[in-house]
Amino acid sequence: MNSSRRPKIGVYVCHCGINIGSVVDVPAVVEHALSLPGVAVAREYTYMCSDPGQNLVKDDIKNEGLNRVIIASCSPRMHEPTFRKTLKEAGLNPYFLEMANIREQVSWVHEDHAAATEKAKKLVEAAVAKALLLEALEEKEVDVIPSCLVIGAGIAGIQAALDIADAGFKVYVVEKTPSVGGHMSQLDKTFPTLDCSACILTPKMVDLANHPNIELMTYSQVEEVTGFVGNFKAKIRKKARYVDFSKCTGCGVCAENCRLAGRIPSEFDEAMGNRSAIYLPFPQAVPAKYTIDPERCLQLSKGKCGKEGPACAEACTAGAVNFEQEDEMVEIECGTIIVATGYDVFDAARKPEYGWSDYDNVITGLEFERLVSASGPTGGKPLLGRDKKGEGGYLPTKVAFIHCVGSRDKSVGNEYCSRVCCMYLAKQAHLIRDKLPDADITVYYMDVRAFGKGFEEFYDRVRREGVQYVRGNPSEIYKKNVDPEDHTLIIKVEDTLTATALEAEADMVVLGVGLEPRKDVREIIDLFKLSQSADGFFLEAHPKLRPVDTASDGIYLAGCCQGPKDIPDTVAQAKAAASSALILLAYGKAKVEAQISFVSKDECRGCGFCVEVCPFGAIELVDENRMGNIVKVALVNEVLCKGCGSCAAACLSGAIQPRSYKDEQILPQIAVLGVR
Amino acid sequence: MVDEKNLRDKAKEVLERDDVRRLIGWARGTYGYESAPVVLKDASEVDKLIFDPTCVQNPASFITLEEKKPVPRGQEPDTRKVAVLVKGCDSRAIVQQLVEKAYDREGVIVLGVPCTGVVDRRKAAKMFGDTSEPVEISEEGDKYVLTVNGEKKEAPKAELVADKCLRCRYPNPLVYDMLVADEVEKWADDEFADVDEFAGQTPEEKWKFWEEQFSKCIRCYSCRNVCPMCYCVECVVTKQKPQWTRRATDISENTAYHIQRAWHLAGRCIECMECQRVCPVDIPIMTLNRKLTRDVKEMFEYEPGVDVEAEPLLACYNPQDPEEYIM
Amino acid sequence: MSEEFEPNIVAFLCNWCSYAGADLAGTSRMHYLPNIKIIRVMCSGRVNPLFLVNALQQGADGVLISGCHPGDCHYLEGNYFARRRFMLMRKLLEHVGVDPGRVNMSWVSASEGAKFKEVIDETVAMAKEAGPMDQFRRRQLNW
Amino acid sequence: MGDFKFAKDKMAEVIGALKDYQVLAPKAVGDVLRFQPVEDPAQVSLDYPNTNVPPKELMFPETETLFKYRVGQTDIEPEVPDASARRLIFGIRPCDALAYTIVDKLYAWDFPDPYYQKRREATVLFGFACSEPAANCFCPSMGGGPASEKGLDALMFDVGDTIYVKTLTDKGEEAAKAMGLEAAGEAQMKAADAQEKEALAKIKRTLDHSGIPEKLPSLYDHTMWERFSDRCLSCGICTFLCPTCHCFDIQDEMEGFDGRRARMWDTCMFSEYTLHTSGHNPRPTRKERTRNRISHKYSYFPEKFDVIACVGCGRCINYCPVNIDLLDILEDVKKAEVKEAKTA
Repeated sequence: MNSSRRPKIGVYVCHCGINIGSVVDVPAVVEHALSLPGVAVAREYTYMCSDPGQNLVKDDIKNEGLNRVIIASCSPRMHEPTFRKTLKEAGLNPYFLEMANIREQVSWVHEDHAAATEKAKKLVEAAVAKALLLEALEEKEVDVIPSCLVIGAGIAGIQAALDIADAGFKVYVVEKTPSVGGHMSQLDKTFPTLDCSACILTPKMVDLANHPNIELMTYSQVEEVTGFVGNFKAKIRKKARYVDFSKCTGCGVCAENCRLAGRIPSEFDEAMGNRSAIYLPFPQAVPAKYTIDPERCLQLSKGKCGKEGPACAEACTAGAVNFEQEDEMVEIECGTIIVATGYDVFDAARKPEYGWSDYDNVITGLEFERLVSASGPTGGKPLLGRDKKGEGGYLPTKVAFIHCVGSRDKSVGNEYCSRVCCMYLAKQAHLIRDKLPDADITVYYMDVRAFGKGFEEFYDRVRREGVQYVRGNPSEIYKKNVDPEDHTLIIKVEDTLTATALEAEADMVVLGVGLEPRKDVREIIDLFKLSQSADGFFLEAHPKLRPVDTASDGIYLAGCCQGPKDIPDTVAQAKAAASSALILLAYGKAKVEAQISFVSKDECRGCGFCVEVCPFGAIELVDENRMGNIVKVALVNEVLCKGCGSCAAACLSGAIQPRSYKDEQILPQIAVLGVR
Repeated sequence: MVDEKNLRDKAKEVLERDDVRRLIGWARGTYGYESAPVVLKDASEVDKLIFDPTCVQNPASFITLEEKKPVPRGQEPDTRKVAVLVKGCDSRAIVQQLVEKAYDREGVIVLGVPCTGVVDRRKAAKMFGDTSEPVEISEEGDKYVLTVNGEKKEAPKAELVADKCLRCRYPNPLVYDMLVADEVEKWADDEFADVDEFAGQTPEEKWKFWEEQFSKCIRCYSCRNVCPMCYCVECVVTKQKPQWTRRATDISENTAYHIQRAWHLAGRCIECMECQRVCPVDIPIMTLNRKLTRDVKEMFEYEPGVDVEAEPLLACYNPQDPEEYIM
Repeated sequence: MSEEFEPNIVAFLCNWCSYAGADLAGTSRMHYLPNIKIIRVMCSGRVNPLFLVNALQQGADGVLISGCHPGDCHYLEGNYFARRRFMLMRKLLEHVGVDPGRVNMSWVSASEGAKFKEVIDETVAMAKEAGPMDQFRRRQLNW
Repeated sequence: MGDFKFAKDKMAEVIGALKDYQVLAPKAVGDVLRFQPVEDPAQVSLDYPNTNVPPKELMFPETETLFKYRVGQTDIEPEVPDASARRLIFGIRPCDALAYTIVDKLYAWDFPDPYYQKRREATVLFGFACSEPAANCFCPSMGGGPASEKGLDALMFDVGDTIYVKTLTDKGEEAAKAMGLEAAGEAQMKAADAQEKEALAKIKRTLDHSGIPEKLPSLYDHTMWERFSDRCLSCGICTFLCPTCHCFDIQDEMEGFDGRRARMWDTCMFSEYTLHTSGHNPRPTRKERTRNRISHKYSYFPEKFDVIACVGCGRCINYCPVNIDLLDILEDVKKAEVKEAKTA
């Protein structure tokens, strides 16, 4: 191919509409390019990434016999793939492309036009210097194991798993808790349509459990992930339920007989209700199999349960209870991975001024969901102040909802908006109005962000239902007086529209707690080599164009682990992640990084520094016959190598080098850019 | 004190073995205060071996200096062992060479020579003048006794001994298969006072110093070649593609060369000070190495050439590594 | 110099965090000084500290290495190695008399466009402070 | 030619008087002596054995630009040194002056080297006879001597508080006049002769090189070399510091797309010296390199130019860090038995 001939470079400077052209003197850059060695063609164009733009390049490659191409335009992180493809289509090796970033690094960040133009020239010059030394690389492919591992079985995980399974591929779903469903299963109604959360979720949960292509592992955790795109291996710990999965019929007699029945706060009910030590998280739980909580169960924690021994085992006619059961390790192989580990709600205790820890009539939005849910501890009645047994209690008359608790709040380190609170509080206000027609309801807000489909309409409807919206962020909530019979709370707040300080009363306060990254986010990061964005949620490969991809090939994100979302957005992203994973699964092959390290055996001193440095264990020392002498030299595993180049910086003699980023390709860039 | 008879007997023993190819040690020099490294291939030569205060060179250097000669077709490479005599400081080179897999431990037979200090040729010449006749030096208590042109001369040990010995922490070999003499007491320690003193200067003062030093450099590469750690097949410094440093001798290239040389010894320099000793234009090369040695010790609690099991400094890390200055 | 001295800075940015951070600074139209010229590498661990020496030799008045925050390296560990190497090389250059203000490193994540701008401004300021790097700049061809 | 003298304490004035010469004299950085342009005549001292770096660098610089160019353009600008500037090397030792006469032969041979020759022509050599030869001097054995006049334009003797100057060429005479020297008398001449004899007597090391040039080729594959090469560092000291070694490398240096072609000292002791592009190296080990160094000086060079490329200055012996002693080698050469050796 023409690449072997002496370099013939084409330089294409993009105006990017006016994005570059309005700051950088593009013609001047083109002219400068033409003065550089090896440059045969230099052109400017409005949009190089457009078809006509790309055709310019293709035609020149064909007609002018170009064998190196330089695109001076936007960031290579944006369009490098685009133009590599262009070269390929014109029959040139895609790695004969070099880009000069004169938009993100010049026109968008520099005001001084002259200086910007000079810098653009330099960057093009550096690109030429490197292009002269580029070499053809070959793109290899590896087979993709036709299966996907989904971590987390909330609505995101469920949806992604179902889509991939329906496409005919094997899916492993790993859920940490005893049941699938995630946070959505805790919700009562969903905004703005008010359809019952359980009613729309439960069928999907069941499909998940029954799908022939899906292997569901609840109460399980991934402990180790190795391998690379197309060929991942995962070690999964199936925690002991102490209940024989196959024998348990889910009848529930065990729970009724448990000595701790109704004495353990239920996670599912946000501790508004109680459960037994052997339990089903909630009635519609999937799988409908009981689990023993080893921390609480007397038999497991104390080693003794009553005089006659464990009552649950006694009661279980199926003989499913098995205290000897042990954790089980399973190892699976998969080609792709979808991370859908969800979120935690903001811990209201971190806003002590709101008194959530002190007053039982200050509750979080999620607690409210359980309180008003027909399947909840109060059968749907918003009863407060119930006793230990859950008896008694009163219905509130003055209900206050507070926005942005733990969101848009630098003081707790959450600068972001949680995107769901405005609407779920509106919905909850509506539900209260429904259940307590006479209650007076006030919502304290900073702004109301009703941006979604049907949101504004719903917000308007709620307001017309006599819910009062006060613009103000409460500074403090405290009990009006010590009398235990009087539940009245005082909300100190400034109505910022009328600039009047209020001390409003309420006997029920609902905190619109925001969404946060999970507490165990670190473990997951280490497990899958993910990175975090500033807000602590997982970082996608590109905020606009690769919103479900991660930096690691074959690993995708779905749902709130990537950032707060409502249900429709979560489902949409889950489907996106599924289709991304399906691309690899359907195509059956994954491209292997071409820009990887190689060893020049004759220069290698066999010290093994590179072996020690390589984060992927991609390098080993092997015997080499050097003119009759057996010496050790480094050898690179081409699939494991990711081309980071740490080896090259550790190598004393420069014997190991990452392709496209070799010393001899970087030094000329330094030579050009270093000169003042 | 090392009994040369005993040393030669041990050497003879070793050289008589069929699995030994050569033995590296010291021999009397041809003039002045010189001794000469010597490579013996036959037991009959052992009488050439000496050990006295002139034996400053580091024999470990000559293990890695030996080229792997092309083996003619049909012949087997000579894989017999190499025996080497080493002082305490020299032995650290062996340790580091093992850390860097220069050869297998089984490939070498190390004859350890406990040492009480060696003479700095330059100091001696300054004091007693140079001479065409080889000078014999022996140690008597805290004095050196020299025979210069037949005349006996004396000098306090402290005035003739090499700088490295004044701060010697390892007078006894750290790795050996046999000792040719009894171990000796450690008599000195290293506080890096010289490094601190130099570091105390302003950037301008420092550069003024180095500019003068580096401009003397004739780029003979003796400092690199004598270094027991420098045995790359192809050294980046003299590489043509890419060319890190140009052959031109000017302040720019000379400085780059010396920084590169020092950098490549970061966490590897075992302070035998050979680089500085061999310099024909007296560049205080160790001033760079010792700075790194000190910082490596302080920042990473790391000392090269003392533990065969150690990981190479720059091929490992600690998540808690210091990072002041990092924005 | 009649007009004010404008230092020339060569920066080595890792592709995944810092280069992306620089892109973000661009997309967010954060203005910073044009003195900085960026070389893209896949990982800060790729940056051979001798690149810095070479850059200073070529005439750069300052150098910058920037990578992912510790623990966030796209290649898991590259930035840890980079950190060790940089810390040492900085000390060595300092010992030779290079103004420490010329030798900088930073952690800039893909989401820290604002920080990137700050880092650049600071780096340029320090190089300005240090003045033109003429100590061992290549001069064979100054014609 | 003439006999002149000047009082030692007048040296600054004498040198200062050389208005239209660039004067070069030994200058010390620490203990390291090297010929350098004289900025302040008062700083010049004639109290030194010999310079570490020989004055060959004054004719044949360590690094020298040949011409400059820009890639992609065709015009180049050669940089032949400006010959008009007259130079006077003040205090060059006889051995180093003798060395010039040897190197001259090479640079005048087949292609006359303009860079070297122009410098040579423009330079006046004011020699300085040795009164205190160093431990490894053996110049008499090589046709020179502590007061050898070969290659010099004038020779100075340190006789008490006066310097006796004996001019040897018109160039020397001219310079002496420019210095405004007074005529010398019998006393100085006698003192000079006496000093020369004394100095000669102080030289302990000698070499009888008869037969060596003829014998060397027969030792091509001889094992004797290994005795020295086994400890050779393959560094450049012996050759760079040799006043007669003259090998250079030619390199193109680029900055951006501007470049220069320059030549710089090279040495046959570096493995790169003979490394072929193919990766093949005809002198793969230190043995071949050691052999080549000696053979070139004592056999190949005399074969071509009828003179041994060694003046007995002793630098290669003094500065070798591993005591590889030229005279020691040559003794072995003489002792070596040729029978088992093949001739190349």
